[in-house]
Amino acid sequence: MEHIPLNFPFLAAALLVGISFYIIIFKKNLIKLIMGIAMLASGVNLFLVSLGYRAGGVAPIYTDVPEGPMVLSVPQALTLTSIVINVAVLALMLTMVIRIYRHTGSLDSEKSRKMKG
Amino acid sequence: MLSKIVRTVANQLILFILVFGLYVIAHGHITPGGGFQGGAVIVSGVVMLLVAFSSHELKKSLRERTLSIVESSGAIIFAVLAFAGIGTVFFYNFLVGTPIFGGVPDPGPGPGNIWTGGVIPLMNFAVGLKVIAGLSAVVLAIALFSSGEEVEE
Amino acid sequence: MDTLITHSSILIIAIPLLTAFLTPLIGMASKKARNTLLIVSLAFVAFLVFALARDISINGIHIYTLGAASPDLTAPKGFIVPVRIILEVDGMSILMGIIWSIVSLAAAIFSLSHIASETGQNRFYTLLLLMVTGGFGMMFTGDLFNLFVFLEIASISGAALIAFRTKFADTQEGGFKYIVVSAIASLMVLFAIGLLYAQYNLLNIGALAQAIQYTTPDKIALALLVIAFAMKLGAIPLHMWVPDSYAVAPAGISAMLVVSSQVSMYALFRVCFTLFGVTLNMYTVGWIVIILGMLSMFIGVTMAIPQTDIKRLMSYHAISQSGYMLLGVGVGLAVLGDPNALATYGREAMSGGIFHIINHAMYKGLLFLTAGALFYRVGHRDLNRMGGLGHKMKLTSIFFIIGALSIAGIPPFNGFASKFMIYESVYQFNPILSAIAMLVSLITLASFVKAFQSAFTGPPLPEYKEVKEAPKSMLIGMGILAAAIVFFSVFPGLIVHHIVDPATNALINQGAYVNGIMGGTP
Amino acid sequence: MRQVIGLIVLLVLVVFLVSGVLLIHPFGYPDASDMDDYIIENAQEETGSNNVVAAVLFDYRGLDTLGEATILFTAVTGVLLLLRTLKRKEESS
Repeated sequence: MEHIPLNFPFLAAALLVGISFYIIIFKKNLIKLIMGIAMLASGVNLFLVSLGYRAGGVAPIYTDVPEGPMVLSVPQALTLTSIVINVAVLALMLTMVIRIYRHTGSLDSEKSRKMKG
Repeated sequence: MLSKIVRTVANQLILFILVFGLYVIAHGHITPGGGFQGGAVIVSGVVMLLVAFSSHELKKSLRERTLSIVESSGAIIFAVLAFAGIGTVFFYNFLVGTPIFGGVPDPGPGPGNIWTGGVIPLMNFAVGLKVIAGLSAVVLAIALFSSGEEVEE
Repeated sequence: MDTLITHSSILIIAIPLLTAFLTPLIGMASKKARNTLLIVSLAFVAFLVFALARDISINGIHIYTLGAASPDLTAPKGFIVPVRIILEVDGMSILMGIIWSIVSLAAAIFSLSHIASETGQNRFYTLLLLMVTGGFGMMFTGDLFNLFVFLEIASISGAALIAFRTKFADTQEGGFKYIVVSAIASLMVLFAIGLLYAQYNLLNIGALAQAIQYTTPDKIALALLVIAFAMKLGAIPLHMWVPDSYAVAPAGISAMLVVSSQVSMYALFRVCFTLFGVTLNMYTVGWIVIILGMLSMFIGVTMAIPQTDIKRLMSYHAISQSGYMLLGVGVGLAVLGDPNALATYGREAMSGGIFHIINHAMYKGLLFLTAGALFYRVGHRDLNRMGGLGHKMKLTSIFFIIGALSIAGIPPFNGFASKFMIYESVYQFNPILSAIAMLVSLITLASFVKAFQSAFTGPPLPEYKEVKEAPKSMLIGMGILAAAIVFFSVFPGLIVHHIVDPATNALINQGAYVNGIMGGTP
Repeated sequence: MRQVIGLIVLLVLVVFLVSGVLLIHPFGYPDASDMDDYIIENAQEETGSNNVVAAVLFDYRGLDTLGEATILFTAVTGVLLLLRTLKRKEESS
């Protein structure tokens, strides 16, 4: 436990994930639910990308790079992949919400017919 | 449709956005960036046009059918480039050492050379094509749908 | 032929993918060419899967390193851990592959006439092929992050397909629920991958299994993975989305969604057995899986009884049946650390559970397809308003009987073979569990007798005078699955010996999986 | 009732996540980095790309990127499928 002060970025990511779980569990509005999922994605991405940081590191690109250790490159690639995936998921979710709104005239998950959870 | 000032400025700006986006795509293997990022830059230009002009105006020059075809072609080029390595192994970087993008930079920090990277710059282009067409199609379809028009088959 | 086998694992993933990219282009030119391409590519993939299965039964685990100088070069020369993505296909993966290839082929043929009158067919088939790709990718990959990517492909395309009939509100809700659940589950998987990556700097399942230390973050990662995959497979406390999504999807897609949930179950087993495996005492995890299974089995079937919507009824039965698989494999997991118990009944229970995965995919797929045929001819899914359809739709009712008898576990059908293996072996572990499983089976039978009676028997109703037998391609689709059921019923021993037992061994024998990756290096 | 269950689930999850992230390596000092060190050292020679992230994306983990592009394709196809018109065009045959 001696390294807690250094772990603030990880802690921030975990709390962001926690807040978004709060939104997902307790909010009834479908748009807010989607915002919760977007925040969850951001939290996970923040966690992933901060895993690869090395103190004093430079970007892993050899073109005119300054001296210093390079940060890990795989987490950056994973985060990039995950960001694009989440854009795709959000686009599809918003489309479905537009359709639901056209059908029921409501964005409330309690009011529309069977929506729960 | 917004005022004439906005439309004129948007008309001029789109050129610069296009050039910057293409630069980011083309230099993906030597500087930060790549197909996804450059594609997103260009799509932000498309969104600007969508705001400045109405979606109906934009539909005259960007048709969903065309965008669909371009997107499929981008995806096919990417997959075929991956397939082309199957002489050894799927996704094998078969262009390294050949005259086409085949240069290998000197190890360690250096100025960077555009003719390096094997299939990586080509894949960046394919992905860029795909992202531009795909995201534009999504944005355009949602804008058209909310103004009461549905996507044709 | 040898080259084809060497590259078969990636071809099985890449051919549906490339066909999916081509489908919108070809579909604009000609519908007939598009349909031919769809069927031909799926049939070719099925052929490759069987060829690969034969190769695996002879030569053992199949390894394919993407982008390396040769397919079996798992780690770069002079280096100890794998750097690239590796596909690793063992007995368990190929079992799922066989199921997925049969069901997807049947569903695609069925859909040809099922959606013939709707718009947006090009995009429908594109998404169907992408879903096939996602499923195969999840089964064959040996890399955790790659598993996440393919999980997302399968779930996004599945969600869009559920919402295919946009003129009904409930389809949109079903699709939305499915995508929300998938998004949350896959982000939890990603967080767990991050925790594992942070400690070991590895993403390959085999290499991770060797390196794992069983620290507290590892346990948390295991918990997150189990919750996420339980959510995706629809085990009971997290099942709310299952009936809403399965019931509203086009019938062919419902059949594929069943298997897609089972692929999540495969991922759960892969994580529990291969990734964590013998490194920790699996007794607790095993009991958690057993309890999830018992709850799913019992609550699923009780909620199925009052349903009047034929596809909702079947969806609840799907939850209930997945309980049997969790029970069988959970017992195996609980006794994994005890070689004696494993030999006497644990292995048998696992084989029963795994055999049930095959059987359930076939009969539940068939039942969903018959429900789709009824919907196609009748226009609604309400059992109370149906009746006397057996006179008009003779073949469909025969297919329904085959599926219903099989799901209820009536001898000599294949459902009986696998359920009997589960009863017998679980009885030695804990008699009460076995008794509950038998009771659930009886209730299932009662429920399906009721459904059959209200849909097919009775005098022909006047409003269904125009109803005809289902179109030919739908009959072929159902026929493929019915033939598979009959085949499995006639030769259960053959299937257990050649397909199920290797899968059980693959799950138990963690060392073989690890050796496949790390074997070449000291 | 639902609120209480939700709160318990939330608390359990948050405790899991926070304790998980506090027990891994300190920020900026990764425990193990064999795979990444190998990639950083050899990416230039093996792929010819100065950008190591691009080398990881398109060479070492190419299948992930193909999957990612596929997901984008899937989502675009899905959006266009859901927003399609239900009226048929006159068949021109």
